[in-house]
Order: sequence, then structure tokens, then C-alpha cells
Amino acid sequence: MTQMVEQTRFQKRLKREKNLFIPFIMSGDPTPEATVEIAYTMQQSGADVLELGVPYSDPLADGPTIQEAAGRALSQGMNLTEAMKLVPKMRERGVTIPIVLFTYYNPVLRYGLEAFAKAMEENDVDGLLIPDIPLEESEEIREFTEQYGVELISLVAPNSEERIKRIAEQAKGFLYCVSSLGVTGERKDMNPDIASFLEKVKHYSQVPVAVGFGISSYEQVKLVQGHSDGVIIGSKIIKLIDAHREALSNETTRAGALQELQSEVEQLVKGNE
Amino acid sequence: MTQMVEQTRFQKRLKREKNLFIPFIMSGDPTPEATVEIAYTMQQSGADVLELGVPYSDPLADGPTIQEAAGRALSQGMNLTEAMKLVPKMRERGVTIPIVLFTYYNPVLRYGLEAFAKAMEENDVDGLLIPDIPLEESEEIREFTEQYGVELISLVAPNSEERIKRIAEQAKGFLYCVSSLGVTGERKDMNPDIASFLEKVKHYSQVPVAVGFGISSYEQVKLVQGHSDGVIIGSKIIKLIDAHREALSNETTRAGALQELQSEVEQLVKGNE
Amino acid sequence: MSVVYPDNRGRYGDYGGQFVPETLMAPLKEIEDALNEAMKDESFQKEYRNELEHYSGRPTALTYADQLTKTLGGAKIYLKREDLNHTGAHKLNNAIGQALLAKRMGKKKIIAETGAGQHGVASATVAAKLGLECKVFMGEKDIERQQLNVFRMQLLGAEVISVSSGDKTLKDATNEAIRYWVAHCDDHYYLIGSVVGPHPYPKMVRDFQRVIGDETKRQFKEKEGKLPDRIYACVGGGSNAIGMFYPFLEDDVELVGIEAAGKGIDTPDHAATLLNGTQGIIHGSMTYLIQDDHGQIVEPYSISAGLDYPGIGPEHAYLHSSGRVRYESITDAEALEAVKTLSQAEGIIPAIESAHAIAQAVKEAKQMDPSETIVINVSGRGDKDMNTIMEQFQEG
Amino acid sequence: MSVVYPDNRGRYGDYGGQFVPETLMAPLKEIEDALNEAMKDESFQKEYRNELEHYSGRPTALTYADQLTKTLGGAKIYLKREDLNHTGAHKLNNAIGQALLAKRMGKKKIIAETGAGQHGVASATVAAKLGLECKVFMGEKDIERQQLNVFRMQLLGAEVISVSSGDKTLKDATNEAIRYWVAHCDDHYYLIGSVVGPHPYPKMVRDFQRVIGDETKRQFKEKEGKLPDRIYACVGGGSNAIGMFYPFLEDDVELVGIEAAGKGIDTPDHAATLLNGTQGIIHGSMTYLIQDDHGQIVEPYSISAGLDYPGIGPEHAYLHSSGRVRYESITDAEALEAVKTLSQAEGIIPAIESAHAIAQAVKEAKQMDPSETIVINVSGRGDKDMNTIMEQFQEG
Ligand SMILES: Cc1ncc(COP(=O)(O)O)c(C=O)c1O
Ligand SMILES: Cc1ncc(COP(=O)(O)O)c(C=O)c1O
Repeated sequence: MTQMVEQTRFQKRLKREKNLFIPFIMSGDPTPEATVEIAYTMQQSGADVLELGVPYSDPLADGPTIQEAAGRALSQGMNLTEAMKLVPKMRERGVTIPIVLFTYYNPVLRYGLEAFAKAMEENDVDGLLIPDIPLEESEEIREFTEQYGVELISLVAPNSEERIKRIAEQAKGFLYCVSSLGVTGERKDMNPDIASFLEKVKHYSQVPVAVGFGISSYEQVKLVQGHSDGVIIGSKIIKLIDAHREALSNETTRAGALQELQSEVEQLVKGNE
Repeated sequence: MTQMVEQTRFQKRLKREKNLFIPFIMSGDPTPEATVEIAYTMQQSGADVLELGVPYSDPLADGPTIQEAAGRALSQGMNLTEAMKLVPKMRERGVTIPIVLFTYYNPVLRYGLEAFAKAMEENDVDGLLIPDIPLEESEEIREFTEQYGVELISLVAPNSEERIKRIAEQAKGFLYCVSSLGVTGERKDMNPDIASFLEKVKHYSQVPVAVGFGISSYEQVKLVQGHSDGVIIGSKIIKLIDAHREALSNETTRAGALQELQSEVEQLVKGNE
Repeated sequence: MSVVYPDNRGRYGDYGGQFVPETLMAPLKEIEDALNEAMKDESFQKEYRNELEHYSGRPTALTYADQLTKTLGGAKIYLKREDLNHTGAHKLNNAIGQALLAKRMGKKKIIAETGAGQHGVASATVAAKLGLECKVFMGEKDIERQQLNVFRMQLLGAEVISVSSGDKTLKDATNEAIRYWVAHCDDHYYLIGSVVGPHPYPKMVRDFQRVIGDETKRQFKEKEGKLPDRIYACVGGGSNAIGMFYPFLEDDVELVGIEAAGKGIDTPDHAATLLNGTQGIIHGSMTYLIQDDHGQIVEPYSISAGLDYPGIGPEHAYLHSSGRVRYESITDAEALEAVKTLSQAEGIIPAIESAHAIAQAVKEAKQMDPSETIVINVSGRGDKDMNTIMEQFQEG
Repeated sequence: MSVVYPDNRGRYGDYGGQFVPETLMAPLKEIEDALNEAMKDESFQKEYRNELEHYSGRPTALTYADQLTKTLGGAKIYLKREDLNHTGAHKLNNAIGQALLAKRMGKKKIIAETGAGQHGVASATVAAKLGLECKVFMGEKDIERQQLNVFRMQLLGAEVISVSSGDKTLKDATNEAIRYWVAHCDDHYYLIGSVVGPHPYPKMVRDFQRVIGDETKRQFKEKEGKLPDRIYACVGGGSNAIGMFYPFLEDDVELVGIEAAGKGIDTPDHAATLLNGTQGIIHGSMTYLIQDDHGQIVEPYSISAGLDYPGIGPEHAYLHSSGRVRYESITDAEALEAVKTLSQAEGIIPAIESAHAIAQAVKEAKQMDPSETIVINVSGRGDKDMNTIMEQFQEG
């Protein structure tokens, strides 16, 4: 912990630590080109961090919306290698916020842990989120992410209980709080116990605490922001993008669709005005 | 055994004790009326005894030919009661040879043993052959057949061995020798051991020994006659009748068919001239 | 056991005997002699018990039906698990015994009749196991309805012979098997599947099935320290029932045999031979059967192929007439409901045959005191019936 | 038994572990604690053994395969008869154990995944027996292919939930069951059907299946006075194999696991995970799996629905890497031939899964000396496969 002096790429790129808006988009959905533009649009809509999903055949932490997005992306030939290649293009396009790669562990293992961490650095990826490794299994990859300056994002869940402290204390980048038991996807109601859960998490966390899983309306965004440092919005963003699928896939209609998408996203995170 | 002096109806009607020809016909096949005429035709063809079959739903000693004849007769509404009623009509038509009713035991039980024996007497039936009661089970019916003057015909088979003596010694009417193991129906070859078997049977029998099961050609008739007192021909006769089914069913064509049948039967039992 | 029947003519009171063509008297005698000698031979007994244990998996369990008992709130219910036998029913107990006897007699070929295919499969199974040739007679209609069992028999190496005489079902398959046997009795052994047919079959099959009752008695005593108050078993030909009842005949235990009432005992479509049939001869035995006024055998009806037989074992006719066993009947609809009941209460899907016994027991258990105990013989598993049950539940 | 894995992270060497979303860490811990406590509790052990004996019918027989041995002329062959278990396969051993644990943990609802329906039926069965609610996740494609098993589960009172994600088969049903569990882990217990999934499942399922090997060891010693030279078991997820192997790991017995080679191990259509797969994560466990160059899981292929799984239990991955167990593979065609072989030689129609083990054993037994002995684990009966087998033989 003696090297804490130097800031990570993630930290450098993160512009604030409160009221964070972290959208999740799926690489290659609807097309790789569109994904680059969508990333930029998210930033324009106020995103503070971008979660860039890598499609996986067996996304067992995801609900139907993200599963289907992954299916579409896979059929576009998207994979871990290709997803990383999108990041430099996003930078070129003007994306300056931290980009966190969201991928299941198996493709990472297949790629090779060190090679992968190195590739993330080369491609200017700032953070990594692997939904299927808990703290106990994260040692190996953590060694390499630290070596290559990538923040390994941790998750806590409402049932993490005495694990919260351990997880929160070593959290990097931001701490991903799962809003309630279950997979990704919209939820009608927010977990009523979320406030006390978030208090506990914030008590231990050195990094911003963002809440994800099921946030899909401005009301929920407001509610959650009140108790945390930010919101992560996945399935709802995927749905907004999917509504423009055809227009986004086509270069000639893309700009218009992105504009509409931007205003929809703004409405979602900033409310009716 | 003091009443042995008086001859039974069967004995009175039996004209000879050698070279017997005993055809089997099925009551009601093709029609009840035709059966009466067929019976007379058999007598004209040289029959010495007539075996009159009663159709049964489960004729387990019979091969396909007689099974099918029974099926046709059942669908004509034939049954034990109706079959017995044919006998007085045969007498009217001029049939003077002994008539032996061939029926499985269950219809007899259903009719009632004594009532049945009495009905046989009333209808001028001379003998009774039940293929599914061996000596050991024949006591009850025998009591009544004796009381009503009906000869209960016994069967011996090639595998009867030490039973032959017991069966033969109490045989009435004629002794039915099963030519070989199996059910009724034609056989290509005759049992080669038949001669010694028949010698043994004749040694114990007080009544004519006739051979049945599978006899279907003049050659077989000759062969069997050489070793016994007669032949019983069933399936082959049924087939000859069945070949004229339509003509026999129809009153206007019946006479011609009967004539043809007569000559066919004569050829079968007397050879080519 | 001092029950003194059958007598030396194979009679149970008025019932039983040998109403067969003369040609079968010799083979029946041969079997009777071989059987008597085998049963006295400790090495035969040992071989038989060895196959039951190490091949078929006996003893079968006696399962306490915890949830069913609690739901009904009456008598304590135990299930004798013949469904756990190899091939899925009690049929194998008998098939093993007879096939060993056949082998001992030097017969290399066996024949068997089958309706739904259960006994056919059991016969084909033991034939394979003992290296015997096996021909199974099966009605043309049943072959169509039970294609999987037909294939199963063929896979086991048996030849399935299609019977097109009569109604083309079990009764006719049995006729045809007997006919074939008459012609081939010198080198074929006829392996009958229930306590029916001419003497010594009913006695022999009973003696090979009594292991059910013997085990139950021992197991029940171990668990409850006494004998059960009532025992239930379904009755087709009657082999699982007699196998269960026989060792209890002289005990103070109420025995209940359940026949198939099909669409109702007051309709023509039933198979309730004792309750609704009349005395007569079928397949060589004096017993009860379903027949018309002229003594023609009538095709019975039950949704369960194994109870769909127009006759019944002569010993049951005797036990009915003597009053020692009480006979009841259960309809198709009640049996299907009982399949569901047992499946959901105990996780055991019974054969529809066995469900007849379950249905009657469920009716009565409710009325009984919790201090009373009953045993239901689950003669077989329901896997073979899934298509039928599925069709029925989807219709209804 | 001094085998010291899994370690406290659930690792068997490099394999195993808990590669799951954070939300599952608490329920997994809850299960692990409950399991450790239950396993030490004599009353739990007694209850488990009681259900095995009096419900499922254990011990299952160890059958000497007389004719098969003679025909092959090599090693003396014994068959461990898991096909005789209630519901027809070893699957029930584990389902009973886990359902008892679930009940002990106060869970009233269980969920399970199933491919062909065997584990679904086993789960539905124990749920009925223990009065638990049961949801079974099953791929849409499998539901279509296995209608009878679907109906069987429903008859047992379970709800079958159609899974339309991914390839709509077992792998996806498992994903979906895990997803459902994540959301409902407060009152649901997830009953996994093989030695797969995150720790403590592979260990727990092994410990509930080791009864196979424990019994075999005792029975074999009784019959032969020694241990067998080789033991064969098929490997899908690996539960019947590990259940058989585990008690022999420290003995001088050669252990052979047989994977499904499908249309050939050199074609894309196989399920030979260890022999032809690569290391990775599936369903929460580090093990071997069938995947593409980008780490996407690939749908495996085998004619047998129970071996058609892209992963394998982590303990097998370890035993493969350590060389303690030898793994072989058998094609569809060889397995089908073995179904026929065992059916006709012994009157036992094995599940196609089990036939893979039989095929390999037959190959090797011929080469062995008559003084040597082998045991084949017949993990299940073939009734469930009759349609498949029939179609194959009618095509071929
Ligand atoms: C499971 C089962 N139970 C009962 C029966 C009826 O036969 P029995 O009355 O001889 O036991 C059968 C006949 O196939 C059967 O398969
Ligand atoms: C009979 C049988 N054997 C084997 C298997 C494979 O599972 P495992 O490898 O866990 O024993 C299955 C799975 O359904 C099965 O039904």
C-alpha cells in the first residue's frame, strides 16, 4: 500500500465522487460501430463511468434483457478481444470517462489472466468487473489488474452481512452494491431495507458506493442517489438502446437515434426537465 | 354295470366297427340350414359317425381352421342350445348315423350338467366329446351322460403313456386317438411313431379306435386306416365346406354345392376312384 | 402353514383342477413332479432366493407412508414396494422361479403370454438371464397399444408372436400360447404369468409369489411388533394378491382383494370377475369368469391392462366362497385418482393396477382408528402407464 | 478416508471453488454450515439411511453377470445395480440427502434443474415424499423431447418451468435455476443433481452418493473376499462415478470413468469434457468444459441426455490431472451396442448413460485374466431410453 501515491487511470478519469451515473451498455449491440457512438452519447447524457459489457454464452447473473443483448452481440461476432478493441475507438470519439469492462470470468481465463490485464492496459480500459468471482476467488486476477493499473470493481449484496466489511475495505474504483437479491433486470419496487444496507456499506467503503440491479425510473434514481454515491443502470439502458436498434445499426439514421437516446437517458437520470 | 345288456343309441346307430370315417362339421357354418344338409351329405359320402361341433369363443384345442369356423358360426348366432336343435332336423332329413356333439366344457357347465344331458337325449344326440376334460375331470358329466344314454367319447394322445390303459378301458362309443401333439389342423407329415402308439391303444380298447388331428389327404387316410379302426377328419372337411360357403348359404345354389362337396369328400376318403 | 389345498387333483374346494386337452396331461404331470422335487431341494431353493436377492433386488422395502397417513388421519399405512423389483413389478418373482424350474427340467425354450407386456418382459428378462430361448404370445391389439414393451422384449432377445385370433388380446394370447405348447411341450416350458391355468400352475405361482407376504410379515413385525390389521392387494389373475395374502391366511388379519370395476360394476365394461362373474372354466381351471348366457367368454374391460382378464385364479374363487378374503372393486376413475394421491403424497407413482388397491385402502383407512395399521401391496410401478395416465388427465 | 480435499475454499487441487455472484455466497455458506452440522448429527445420518433403505430400497444388489462373463471369457464381471433404486437411477441417493438437508434448514421450497428429466423426477419425488414445494427448470427443447418425464414430474406435484434462454437445454436450465435461486435464496433450497456447481455442492453430492461405493466394497468383499481389480462408471456431471470411486480412492483398485464420445471424439459432436475439453469455469466451479477459443461454452452432444453436459465435476478434473482415475470415451454407437449386449446376456436393460461404462468394460474384460474381477456401475435403468433406442435400432 505504499504506492497509493500514484493515481490510477480510473481515478484520474473520474470527475466526481457523488451522484454518479454509471450506464451499462453491451459491446456489439446492435453493432460494434454503434457501441462506440452509444458510449459517447452516454457521456453526453451525463455518464460518469461507462460499464462496457462483454457478451457471454452463459451470463448467470443476468436477467433476460441483458441475456438477450448478449445473444445479439455474440451473433455479431463480439467477444472479449473485440470488445477491448472498442475502447481506443471510444477514446478517439471523445470518451474521457472511466471505462469498466464487465465480463464473466471464463472468457478471461481462456484469454489468459496476465495477457488479459496487459491488453486492458494497452486498450486504455480503466476498470474490470467480473460478476462471478467473489472476493475469495479474486486473488489471482487481482494480482494482474494491480500490476497493469486496472481497478477491479467489487460487488456487495444485501445478504453479504459480515462480508461487507472485508469487501468494502479493499474496494477499488467504486463499490457496486446490488440493490436486492436476484439477477440484473428491472424491478417494480426497490428493496425497502436498502437504506440501512447502504449505510453499512458506506461506513466501510473508501470509494464511491454505487447501486445497481433493477433501477429503471427517475423515481428510483432519486431514491437511490439519496442513500448512495451513484446509480448503475443496465437493463433499462439496454432497452432504450434496443428500441432504436434498426436506426442505430444504420449509419445514415444513427445520429438521429443517438439524439433521441440521449434525451431519453437524460430524462431517466435527471427527471422530467 | 348290470345294465350292459341294453345297447346305447350310439351303438344301435353305428353300422360297422372298421374303416370308420368320422367327419367333423361346425354347426352354423355357413348357416344352420346348410349344416343340416351338410350332415346328410356327409352320410351320403360314407360317414359312419358325425362329429357336430359347437362353436366356442375360446377353442384352445383347435387350430386356425376350426377357430375360424367357430367364429363364423358364432356370428350366425349359433350356440349349444341351437346346435342341439339341429340334430332332430338332421334326423328328419334322413341322417341315421350316430351324431356326437363336440363342445368345450364351459358352455356345458353354463347350461347345467343334468339339463344338458337330458337335452341331448331329447334331441337324439348319441355322443358327447369334450376336448378340454381329461379322464380325471370327467366324473361329474359322465354320471349324467350315462343316466341319459349318451356316450362320452374319450381321447388319448401320443404322450398319454401309462394313462392309455385307464382311458381306453372306460372308453365309450369310439376312442379318439390324437395323431400327434398339437391342436386340430392339417399336418404335412403323420407322426412316424403312430403305429406303435395305436397298437398299444387297441390293445386296451373295447371300442373302435379312430385317429384324428391333421388328416387331410387320401394317403394319410389309407395310412391311418391301416393301423386303426377309423379316421376323424375335421379341418380338411371344414375347408372343403368353406370353399363352397356362398353357394351353400344360398338355397338356390345349395344342392349343386352339396353334390360337389360329396364328391370331394368321397375322393378324400376313398381315393381317386 | 396348514392350509391343505389344493388337493391332489389341484382343487381348491370346487375350484381349480385340470380342464385341459389330454395332450397336456403329461406335460402338466412332468411339471408337477419336477416342482415337487425342486421345492424340496435346498439347492433349488437357494438358487431361487439368490436370484431374488442378487438379481431382482429383494427384499423389497416396506415403506411407511408418512404423509398419506397424516393426510387421511386414520390407520397407519405401509406400502409393500413390489414396484422396486427388477423390471418394475412382482411379476419377476414368479418368472425367476419358473424359469429356474424350466432350466432344471432341461427345457431350453420357454413360452409366455402377455397382455400389457409386463409378464412378457419379466419372462424375456429371466430367459436372457438364464440363457433360454423365449417366445412371447401377445394379442395383435395389445402389440399395437404397447409398442415399447414389445420392443423391450425384443431387445431382451425374445421373439414376440402376434396373435390375431379371437379378440386379439390377453385371453387369446393365452389360448394361443397353450395351443403352441400343446404342439411343442416336449422341449418347451410354458411360463404362466399369474395364479391361473391348470394345476399345478396356480399353486406353483403362489409358492413363487408368497415371498411378498413372507417378507411383509417379517418386516412389519420388525417395525410394529405385531401384524397389520388389514392388507390390500389388487386382483387381476391374482398372483400379487395371493402372494401377499397366503402367509397371512391363518392369522387374524383382514385381507382385501380389489378387482377392476372399469366404467362401473353395473355397466358391461368391467373386469370384476368374482363380484360380477359366474362359475366356469377358463384356461384349464374351474373358477369364476365373465361369460354370457351361453358360456362364451366375454372380453372384460379395465383401464389397467394387467387387470383386464376375464378369469381369476381358482384359489381366489375359493377364498371368496369361504369368506376368508373380502373382495371389493374400484373404478377406472377412482384408480386414476389414487395414482395421483400416492404420487403427490409419497413420491411413488404406482402402476394403475396397484392403484386399485390404494384407492380402496384410502377409502377405508380414513374410517379406521390411528391405532390400526394397514399394508397396501404396490404391485408395480407406474412408468409403464404414463401414456395412459397422461391421456386420461389431459382428457379429463 | 484420509483424502484431504476439498480444502476450505472448496478446491480439489486447481479445481472447484465458488465462482458465483456475491449474492450466492451467503446461501452457499448457509448450506455449508448446515451440511457440516448435519453430517455430524447421528439423527440426520439415521434419517438419511432410513430413507435410502425403506424408501429407495437400498442396498441395491451387486449382481454377478454370469453369462456376460462366460461369453467374454475374461475378467469376472459384477454389476452394481443402481437401476434398482426407486425412480430408476442413482440420482435419488443425492436427492434424498439434499431434500432432508433442505427440510432441516427450514426451507419449504426446492428448485432443481434437469436435462432428460431424471434428476427432475428424483427431486419431484423427494419433494412429494417430504412435503416440499418443487420447481424444476428444464430447457424448452428438453421439455419437448421428454414429455413423459415432464408429465411424471407434474404428476408428482412439481412445477416444471420451461427455459427458453440459450440453447434451451440442460446448461441453460441450470443457469436459469441459479438465477431463480439468486432471487429466492431466502426461502428456496437449490437441489443440484450432480457433483457440479460451486462448493459445497460437489462435496455434498459426493458424500450423498458414496453409498454406492461403500456398499459395493462391502458386498464385493462378501462375495469375493477381496477388492475388485477395476471399476467402471460413466461420467456426465460425475456423480455416479464419484459415488462409486470415492471409497476406493486409496485402495489398489483401477478406476475408469467413461465420457460420452457422441459421434466421435474427433468430431464436434461429443461430450468428452475431460478428454477433449479445456479448463475453465462453469456453473460456479473451476473445472474442465467444452468451450470455444473465446471462452464461450459450447453445446455438447451425446445420444444420452444424462451425459450431454458441457462441464464435469471438479473432483474428476482433479482425479484426471492426478492420474488416479483413468478416463476413456465411448461413442453413441458403442453405447447402443452395449445396451443390447447387457439386455440379452443378463436381462438388464441399462440406461444409455450406464451403457457407456458397460461398453468400455466389455472391451477391457475380454483382455483380462479370468482370475481378475471388475465391477460396472449400472447407474440407471433403460426404460427412459426406450424411444431413443427403438428409433436408433429401427434406423440402423
Ligand atoms: C403391476 C401389476 N399388478 C398387478 C397385475 C395383475 O396380475 P396379478 O393379479 O396376477 O397380480 C399385473 C399384471 O400385469 C401388474 O403388471
Ligand atoms: C442413469 C444415469 N446415469 C448417469 C447420469 C450422469 O450423471 P452423473 O455423471 O452425475 O452420474 C445420469 C444423468 O441424468 C443418469 O440419469
